[in-house]
Amino acid sequence: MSNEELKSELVALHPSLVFEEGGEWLNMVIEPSELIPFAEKIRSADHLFFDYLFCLTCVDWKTHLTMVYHFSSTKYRHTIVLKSKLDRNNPEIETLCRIWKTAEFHEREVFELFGVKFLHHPDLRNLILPDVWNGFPLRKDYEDAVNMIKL
Amino acid sequence: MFLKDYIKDVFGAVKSLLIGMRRTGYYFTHHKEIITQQYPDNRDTLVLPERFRGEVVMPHDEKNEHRCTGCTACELACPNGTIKVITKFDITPEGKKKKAIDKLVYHLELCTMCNLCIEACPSDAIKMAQNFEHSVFDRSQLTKVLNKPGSKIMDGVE
Amino acid sequence: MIEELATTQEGDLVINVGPQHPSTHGVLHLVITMNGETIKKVEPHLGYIHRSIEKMCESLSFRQFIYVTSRMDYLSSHINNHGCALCVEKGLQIEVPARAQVIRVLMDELTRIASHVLWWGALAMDVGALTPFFHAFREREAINDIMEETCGARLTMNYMAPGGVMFDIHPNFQKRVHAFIELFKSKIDEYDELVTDNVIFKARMQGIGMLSYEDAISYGCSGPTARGSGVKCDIRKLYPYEIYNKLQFEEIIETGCDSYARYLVRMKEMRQSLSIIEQLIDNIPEGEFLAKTKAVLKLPKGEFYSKVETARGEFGVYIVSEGGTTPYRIKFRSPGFSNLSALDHMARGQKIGDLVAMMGSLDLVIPDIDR
Amino acid sequence: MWSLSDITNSIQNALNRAFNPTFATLTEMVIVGICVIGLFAVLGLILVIMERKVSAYMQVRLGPNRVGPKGMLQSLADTLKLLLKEGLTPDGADKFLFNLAPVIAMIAAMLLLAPIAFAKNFQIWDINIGVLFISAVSSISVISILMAGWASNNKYSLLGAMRSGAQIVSYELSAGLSVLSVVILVGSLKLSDIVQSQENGWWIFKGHIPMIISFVIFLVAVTAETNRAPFDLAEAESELTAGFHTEYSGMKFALFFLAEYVNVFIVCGVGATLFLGGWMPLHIGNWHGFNHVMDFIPSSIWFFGKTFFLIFVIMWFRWTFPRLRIDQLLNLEWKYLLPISMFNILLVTLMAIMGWHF
Repeated sequence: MSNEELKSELVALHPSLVFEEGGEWLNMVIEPSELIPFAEKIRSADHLFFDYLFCLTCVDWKTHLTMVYHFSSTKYRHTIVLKSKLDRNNPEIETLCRIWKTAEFHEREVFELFGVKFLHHPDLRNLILPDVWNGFPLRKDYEDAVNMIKL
Repeated sequence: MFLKDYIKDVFGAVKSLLIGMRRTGYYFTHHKEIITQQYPDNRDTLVLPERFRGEVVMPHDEKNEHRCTGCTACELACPNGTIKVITKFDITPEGKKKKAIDKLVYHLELCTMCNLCIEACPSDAIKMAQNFEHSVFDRSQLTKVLNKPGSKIMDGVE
Repeated sequence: MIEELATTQEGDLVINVGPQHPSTHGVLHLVITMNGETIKKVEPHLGYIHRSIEKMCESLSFRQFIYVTSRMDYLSSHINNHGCALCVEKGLQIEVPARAQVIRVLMDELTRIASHVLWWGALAMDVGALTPFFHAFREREAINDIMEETCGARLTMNYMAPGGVMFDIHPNFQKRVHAFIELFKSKIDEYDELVTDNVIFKARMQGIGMLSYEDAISYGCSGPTARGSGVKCDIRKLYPYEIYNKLQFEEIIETGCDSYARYLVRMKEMRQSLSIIEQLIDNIPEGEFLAKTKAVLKLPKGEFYSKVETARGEFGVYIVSEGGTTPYRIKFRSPGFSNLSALDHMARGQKIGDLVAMMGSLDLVIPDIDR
Repeated sequence: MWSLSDITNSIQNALNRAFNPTFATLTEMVIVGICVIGLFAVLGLILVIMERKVSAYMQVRLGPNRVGPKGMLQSLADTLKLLLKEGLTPDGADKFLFNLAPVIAMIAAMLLLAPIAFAKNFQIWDINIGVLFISAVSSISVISILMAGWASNNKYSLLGAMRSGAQIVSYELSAGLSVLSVVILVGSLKLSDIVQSQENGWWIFKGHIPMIISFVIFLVAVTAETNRAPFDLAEAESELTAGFHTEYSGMKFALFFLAEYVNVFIVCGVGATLFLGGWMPLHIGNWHGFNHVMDFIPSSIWFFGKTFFLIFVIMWFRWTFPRLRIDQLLNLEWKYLLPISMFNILLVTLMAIMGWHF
């Protein structure tokens, strides 16, 4: 399915999507609160069938955090990029682990490195960092006098 | 039927094991296949390919001259801050001030041998050497000054 | 069954496998809850060699960051570099010369064989056969020598440059690769004799570590791990980069879903890689090996994602650029991290000896997981 | 001709002339004890270097080649290192049992040397239940392993020990049954009788296919009993780091190590005695010239040659095969080896009754 067709299909599914220009794949922004219903729809809809969540990450834009999800379909081979803007001071979003199990580890990684709280995550603990760790290393304003080497 | 499968199982298993034993037995009896290199003993005959990246060196000619102009291109290219170029101003015979290197400090302990500094150098002043035996007892010995004391820039290199 | 196993009861044995353990191939730390010898839960604790490469790359230029990625999946370092170079080239819209493309693919496939050979030896060692490990290193050494001659290093090759490769191939390259092809063709049959057909090995691998088609997709598995479960996911076929769409090779799919299927996928992939090398080695086109690029690379504002097939699976590079000389945010989608997440699911209800074989069949490289 | 039995006889005569019989016997015992300990040390050294060289050649390496000529003194240097190392006892370990376990492993291995016929008329104790004695004493070694695993206060050790318990107890059965097939044919448990019965041909040749089957089963079962790969589940390096001796270091570890190798020597010696004729030279039917030449080779060389051949085969197994899983190991015993050896023993009995063997 080409990006244009995909776009019309997705708009039909969820009219309030905001599309972004640029990139080889379709980029769209969704409200955090609408993530789960939308994700369930694109996972289960037969003509979309986004069953493969191959990249889940977060970007710190200094004013807000953006969750970035890359979905593709093993059946139709189309790919979309879903983004969701979060409040930087209290980032919270629903977990996707119930739909894509791979999200469990990736969300734990994002949780400790960016401080995003994933609601209803089964096991939201630090995966990479020690259990007692202050700050979120991948945020832009993170400073660590001990572990960061400035050249 | 069950008995037949059972016996077939046993024989197939024994056969696969014997094939494996034949292979190891072959190597046990054929010592020519041994590929061990006796490293410290064969140091004299050890030849490393000329592209092997062991450490950064600055070649000097017999007049103790090098080609480095002190442009800091290598310092900028380095991902790890391995190279520090300390410059000074020489007075040329005509009485002009000219920028030249005082020291080119190379931190071998930080170097990842990525070759970017050599690619970046506009005057081919530095190159990779094939030495790979870098172990020292004191870390400070890994910080090297690449230009030899008293060395000058070669004529004609700008 | 799975639910029943998930609950910890009194009398369960909690064992720390790692960070120093002979079969975790690095510093992976697994906390295993067991009932006798049966595993109830596997909980990975990561980060022992987390260097935060993603953060490091934010302060490096687009030329420099490529070489840091060699240190992630050190067994397919060249393919990691390839992924990064592709992403930069995508952003700058650099056309890579045909010669460079062929050299890149050749090196990729050599790296893949080297990685799979090492995996084969390590897996055999995990299930208790020590001899294959040394035999594997013998062939790996031949590849390393080729790499050393052309790229200048054996493990972290740093041969890739945005727009091509750093230097041209060594004059001996073709000759030595031909010699290697001859050598490897005979040795790979020995591998089958020694390990693949061995009845004990089969008993250890077959029916162990089941990962169904649906689960493989849901856990985001890729590479041989997913292909062992029947998922078509070879990036070289599905999203061809460089000259892969012009080559004749098969995507290996096994439907056994067990450790043995994953094993077979990798064994067959080695033969496929060998055939790719055979197709290319005499057909390296003449021409430039490096496209002309600016001294300072500046990616335009935007987001770029490129993916390559490493020896372990899909390696993705996601660059967010603000138009400067350094990436604003960079994310490496490493195959090992997703593959590891399926370990708990696979291991439940199996024996501890199987866990080791399963980890071997996943081909985990710890720096790839920790980054 | 100069032989080991002549040396022992002359020593005995000299002692009996010099002292009264009681004191002579005591002195003999001391000498034998010292000899056994010496044999132990020498065997340990030889077998370790042999294993390292065998593994090296199979793995296309050179193996140890620094200490002594061709590295032959490597194991001596290793022993020295182990002697000088500190023997650590982990915190929380049962100190008494922890220190006792390696000693028991050694004692069990030493006791087994008693009934073995090393050469013609050269045997420490020709006990009339020799075969039974060997199978009884060899099961003691499992106690030391269980003790070591339990006392170490380490979960890996415990798992290894428990595996070893299950393994040795079950493999004892098929080892016993295959030994029994020889006993049925000979009609005696005494090792000297068993050797004597093979004067005109070894049992493996005389006994048709059933004896070959029981020989193979014996070899597999003793490999498992001595915890050697592919049955080294008690150690299982890649799973349990080092199994029951994870926490041992220094000389205590060396004792376990030594006991393992001496056990291998003993089971191979028993195998050589039962199936390959012990110290009996190779005789073929009516080839009198050939038989005569074979008789010139000293009996001790025959015995050690056969034993070391079997040891080599067991090492060959170790460096070729992957390890089995614990349930597969028990399956192999209960579903394959035991039924086959039971059926085999029926055949052997039939053969013995009908006198079909040569």
